Amino acid sequence: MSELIDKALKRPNLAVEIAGIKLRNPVMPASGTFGYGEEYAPFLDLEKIGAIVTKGLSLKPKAGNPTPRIAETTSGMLNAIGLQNVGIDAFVQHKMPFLRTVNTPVIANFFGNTLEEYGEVAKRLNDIPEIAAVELNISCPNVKQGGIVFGTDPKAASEVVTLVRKYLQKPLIVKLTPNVTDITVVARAVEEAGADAIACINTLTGMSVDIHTRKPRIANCTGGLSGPAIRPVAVRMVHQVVQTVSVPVIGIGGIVTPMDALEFLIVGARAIQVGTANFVDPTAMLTIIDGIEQFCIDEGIDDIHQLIGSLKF
Amino acid sequence: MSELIDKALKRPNLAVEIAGIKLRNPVMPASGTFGYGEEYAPFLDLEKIGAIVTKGLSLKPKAGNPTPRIAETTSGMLNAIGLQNVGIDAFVQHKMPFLRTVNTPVIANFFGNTLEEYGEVAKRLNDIPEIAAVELNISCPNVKQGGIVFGTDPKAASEVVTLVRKYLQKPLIVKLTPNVTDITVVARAVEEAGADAIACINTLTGMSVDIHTRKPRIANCTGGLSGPAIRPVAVRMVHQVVQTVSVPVIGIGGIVTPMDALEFLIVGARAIQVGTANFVDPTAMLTIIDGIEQFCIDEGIDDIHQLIGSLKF
Amino acid sequence: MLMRHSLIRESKQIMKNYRTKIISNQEISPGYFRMKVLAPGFGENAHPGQFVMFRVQRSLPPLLRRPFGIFRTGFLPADCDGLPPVEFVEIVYKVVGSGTSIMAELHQGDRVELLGPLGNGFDCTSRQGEKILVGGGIGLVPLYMLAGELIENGCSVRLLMGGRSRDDIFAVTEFERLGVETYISTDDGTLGEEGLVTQVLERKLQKYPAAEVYSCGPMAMLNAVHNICLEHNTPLQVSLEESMACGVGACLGCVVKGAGHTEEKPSYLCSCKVGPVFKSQYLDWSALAQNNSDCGGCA
Amino acid sequence: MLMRHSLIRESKQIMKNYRTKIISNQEISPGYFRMKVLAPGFGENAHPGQFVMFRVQRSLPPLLRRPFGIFRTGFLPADCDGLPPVEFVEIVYKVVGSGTSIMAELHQGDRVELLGPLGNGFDCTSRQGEKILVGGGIGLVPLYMLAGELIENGCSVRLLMGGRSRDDIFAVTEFERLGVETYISTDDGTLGEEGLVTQVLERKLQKYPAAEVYSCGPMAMLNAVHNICLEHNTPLQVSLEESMACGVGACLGCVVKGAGHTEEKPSYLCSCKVGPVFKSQYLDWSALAQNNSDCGGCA
Ligand SMILES: Cc1cc2nc3c(=O)[nH]c(=O)nc-3n(C[C@H](O)[C@H](O)[C@H](O)COP(=O)(O)OP(=O)(O)OC[C@H]3O[C@@H](n4cnc5c(N)ncnc54)[C@H](O)[C@@H]3O)c2cc1C
Ligand SMILES: Cc1cc2nc3c(=O)[nH]c(=O)nc-3n(C[C@H](O)[C@H](O)[C@H](O)COP(=O)(O)OP(=O)(O)OC[C@H]3O[C@@H](n4cnc5c(N)ncnc54)[C@H](O)[C@@H]3O)c2cc1C
Ligand SMILES: Cc1cc2nc3c(=O)[nH]c(=O)nc-3n(C[C@H](O)[C@H](O)[C@H](O)COP(=O)(O)O)c2cc1C
Ligand SMILES: Cc1cc2nc3c(=O)[nH]c(=O)nc-3n(C[C@H](O)[C@H](O)[C@H](O)COP(=O)(O)O)c2cc1C
Ligand code: FES
Ligand code: FES
Repeated sequence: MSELIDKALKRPNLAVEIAGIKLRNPVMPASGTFGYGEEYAPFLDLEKIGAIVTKGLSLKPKAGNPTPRIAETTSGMLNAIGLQNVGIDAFVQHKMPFLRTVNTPVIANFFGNTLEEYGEVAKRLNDIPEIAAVELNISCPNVKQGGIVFGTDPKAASEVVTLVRKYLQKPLIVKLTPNVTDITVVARAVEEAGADAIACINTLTGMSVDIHTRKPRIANCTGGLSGPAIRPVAVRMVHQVVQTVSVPVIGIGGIVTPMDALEFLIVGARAIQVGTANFVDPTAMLTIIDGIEQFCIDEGIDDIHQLIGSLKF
Repeated sequence: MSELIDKALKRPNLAVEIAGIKLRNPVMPASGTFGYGEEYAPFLDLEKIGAIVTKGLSLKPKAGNPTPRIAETTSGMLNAIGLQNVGIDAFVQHKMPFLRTVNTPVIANFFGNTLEEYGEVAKRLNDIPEIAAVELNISCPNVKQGGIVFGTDPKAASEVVTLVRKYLQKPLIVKLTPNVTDITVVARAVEEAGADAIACINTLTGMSVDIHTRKPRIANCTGGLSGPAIRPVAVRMVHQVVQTVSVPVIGIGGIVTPMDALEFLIVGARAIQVGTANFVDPTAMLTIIDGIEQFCIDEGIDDIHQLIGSLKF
Repeated sequence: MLMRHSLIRESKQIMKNYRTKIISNQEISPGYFRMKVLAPGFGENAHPGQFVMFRVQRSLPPLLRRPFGIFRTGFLPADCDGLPPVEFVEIVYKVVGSGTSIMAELHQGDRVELLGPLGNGFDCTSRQGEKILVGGGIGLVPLYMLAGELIENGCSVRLLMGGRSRDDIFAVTEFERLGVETYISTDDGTLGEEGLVTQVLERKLQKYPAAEVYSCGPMAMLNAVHNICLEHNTPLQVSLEESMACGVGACLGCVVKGAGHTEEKPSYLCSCKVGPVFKSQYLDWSALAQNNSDCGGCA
Repeated sequence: MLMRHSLIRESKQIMKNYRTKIISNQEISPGYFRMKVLAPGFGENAHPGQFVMFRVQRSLPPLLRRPFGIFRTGFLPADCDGLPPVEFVEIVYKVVGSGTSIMAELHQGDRVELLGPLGNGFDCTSRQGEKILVGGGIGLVPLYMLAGELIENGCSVRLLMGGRSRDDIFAVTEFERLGVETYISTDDGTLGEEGLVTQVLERKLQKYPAAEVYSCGPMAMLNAVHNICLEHNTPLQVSLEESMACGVGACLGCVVKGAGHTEEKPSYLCSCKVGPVFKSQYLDWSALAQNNSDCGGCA
């Protein structure tokens, strides 16, 4: 009897380590859906989540794409924000002061339009002590190579990771695009080039048309599809990548409920990111953390590592 | 005034031609979601739809995958039927007699496990006079080449189309898989190899996990994602392919309503296929046909070709 | 109700998509609901063991229709003299997931769609003898029409009702009114005998060695029933619950392995078309017992 | 209602996600609904021109929340002596698509969620003078609280209400009760003057050349209002309706081009955070007029 109470009172350990940084739990926001953290501070306690992931940063401020930039689709949304961000200087000056007051690891997501730019940003981020890790977004077109997306070509992906690695002492997470024939090839390439962890997936490229105006519903014509619609594709890719690499994997794509997050953990994601769901419910991450904890209690799991990768297949 | 009535009474022309076959309207079922036509005969008049597309046929009967084979996901479903079919002999003997009684073009979808098998089936189908066209499914693993999927490799795709073309006088539609980095490369390859039309898309590979049993929700582990969830990806790919090739394109993926079908027509699909929606509503195709007609009337369009490819971008 | 055939061909011609509305939807036991739906012409084509594909609402979710056994069909008096009586089909469902949760919230007058009657039901042409029906939880549903038919045919019918607790037992009165002898057992002893329904089956088969058995319920129960019947050399028909997408034989998502299935010579039977009712000797029981272990849906 | 600030900083601290329920939801004109939602503490933080992100239901669709202007806030008498009065926020919405269609079916007591008050509202600190409010269809919504505030501040307020037909005109009585002088015009002449609201604006500006203008409505109307104000050198504030995903400045989906925007030196302003109300001189009107031509949603 007292054993039962003991068990009920002992909370399961949800802490995980990704690329050398310790997270109090495996739940964090996906880049671009949580601003610079401050935007959501009125709605949830930022010290309850595992980490804060910033909007993608670039060397110079970036204005982003023409509007309309977003459109809802069935159980998903398209976005073509165009990586609008304040740039690294303004980030340090205007966004870091707030982030410093929060006792939660900050992961800076970043990108470049050329190989060199990737290197430059990496150098700059490496010098900011309060940044716990960086997340490298390679789903961007390489303007010098005629716009082919870095992340769709294993060679280009490897090159950019190698370069960034050169400038970076901090843990390096590389975020993959799902718009590829075989994600394991890219995953292996970036692991070999020095990634400490892999995050997947970014958005699937999609399009939607306003039948009355006969124009694409977003000005950029195509956009990135996110939300629950893409979850099965994301779970599949995370599963494939976990089977391929030995660095930890962060699962992303369509996570709204605790059950969704658990699917990713079970296939082997060591942590997960919540994107579009933040828009739907700003407290979604807290519900997910509580739900994971309750699931562990219900299933008699005292450490989340017993759950991670426990897929039976 | 009488002009208005005239206009209201004159029904718009919905007839289109695909690869030399004439369809009374651009709406047909997607392979594998409509059995061999007969299954849905109690629910809708098969002489109202543009064509009948059969379940994928192979040389020998194929038993398919272990169960469970299907699982619902958010606004979509996963399937791993494993291309179960009666085989070409039984098709001719048991399924053709019914199809012969229906005054609607029959399109036979088929596949092979090896290059040779593809050729064999093509030969056999070419000899069946009542088959108006064939649809070649290249989303199948090539068992001889270690299971890489024909349709993900432009060279393999080109090879199989070239071979099939050799044996086939009938119009040849080639159906592409969306699980590729750049669908335009494969589209160009199959057009050059002799495809008369291109159909896209087949299903996106996905996965879903039962968190209680910790097993994949379908026995095959991964399955094909279909339904409204994938529509934005499908519209994007159809748009890309239309911009790339000059043969007609058939749009497939997540079409449930007339509005969905219109998106595909506007980006340039000359016809569309309805898959998962047949399960949701066996009369979905009729609703779609009526809706397209009404849209034409409302927009003052008297021939559907004025709509096809009318995207403003 | 008199002219029924177990031939697939015939029932196929008259299945239909009913765009209709709910007559009533009531909770009859915690988590179990009974829903009457307006369906003119449905009854004369429905055969015991057949099912319907139910569309919860016009918007998503859920995307796919959900299969439910036909509990019974019948007529309500017309709302007004001079109008014909109101024909209905009734289903009984247990709330287990997203679809059934939404169903539980529906009200009289709400619009729904159902496709049916579908599938191949029980072979109940036999005109006499002892029949034992074994139902576990929601598996009782298709046994009601079956019991009615068998009794009409002159058979003597015993129904063994099993459940985890008393909440899983329903419609006892209705079955008894048909003239069925009912025996209740629950795992926790909250109603009837404590223990498994299969214990009762053992006893009954000893008493009525020439009986035929019909069963529907969770796979573990069906498997136990199959083993007992095998031992006693008793003919058995079972109704299976596979996941379904189309319900009409088009998607091939609902198959089960047939007897003699091997890797080399696989045999898959469409459970929406050849089934959902199968004579037990036509099924591959080792595969069934395994594959369906994750069906947590039914009592 | 007295202590309000147009500073973003301050309103940011007190926005909140309310998990709450509907007090009432009524059709007030064909296709237009008024919904009162329980929201304790909402009123004292809400500023004219701010909005809420409304979550229609817990299940999909729609996926994203929908933005709605705050029509007003207030108190209802408590249900029982001894209880505090019931604070509510009220929105007025037009049924245009999937989300608003579902909203129209909601009933008293249904659970909803709203995030707010959000954004930067009208600058209405001015303590005197002539104010002309121009509202088109659903664009009347944010003008009600604005009118109240301006009148409280001692201004004289004229409201020009425009719509396609009389169905698009609502809340006239409420505006008049505040002490607002109302002028109605409809395209088809079914209510008030026949013609565009901008004709009326022209006349009023001739009469009150020192007036300030505040406007909300379809982009074509706003654009015309902007041009007229430019000509008359009249200060103008407009409330814009961009598509939004988050409503809190996190997604950058809702931006509009700022004045002086060029391809080389682009300037995008977040309409959920810097806006939805902008002083007209800060906007790039040529871009606005173009980009929003496909917003068929509003009257
Ligand atoms: C021929 C047939 C007849 C049936 N008759 C009845 C009936 O009369 N009354 C009744 O309550 N139920 C019946 N079922 C089961 C019923 O279809 C499921 O309970 C229902 O589909 C669950 O829907 P959901 O959206 O609530 O659950 P979901 O959210 O889809 O799933 C919840 C749980 O139910 C399980 N489940 C889902 N679909 C099925 C299925 N088709 N069969 C078994 N388990 C499933 C899932 O594995 C999961 O554990 C029948 C099933 C079949 C195939
Ligand atoms: C700050 C702000 C305040 C608003 N205040 C009100 C209000 O007080 N009352 C009211 O009725 N509406 C208001 N709107 C518009 C309202 O948000 C949309 O009408 C609503 O989101 C449509 O949802 P839906 O699901 O019904 O339509 P959908 O199915 O999403 O779309 C249907 C049509 O509405 C258009 N639409 C969709 N979203 C928007 C949007 N954000 N703005 C304009 N058009 C849109 C689409 O382009 C389409 O033509 C406001 C919008 C904003 C940004
Ligand atoms: C509005 C929006 C902006 C995004 N911006 C970025 C970004 O700047 N950098 C990045 O790596 N991913 C970005 N993403 C992708 C998300 O981080 C995430 O990978 C994707 O949305 C899938 O997760 P979800 O389905 O939970 O939203 C963005 C997504 C959305 C919806
Ligand atoms: C159950 C099922 C079986 C399918 N079988 C085949 C097949 O045999 N051959 C084929 O080319 N595509 C097959 N498909 C793919 C569909 O034809 C279609 O390309 C896909 O489902 C996307 O369309 P939808 O979203 O409208 O369903 C199948 C799809 C489903 C859901
Ligand atoms: S459910 Fe589709 S074939 Fe049985
Ligand atoms: S709506 Fe997300 S930034 Fe404005």
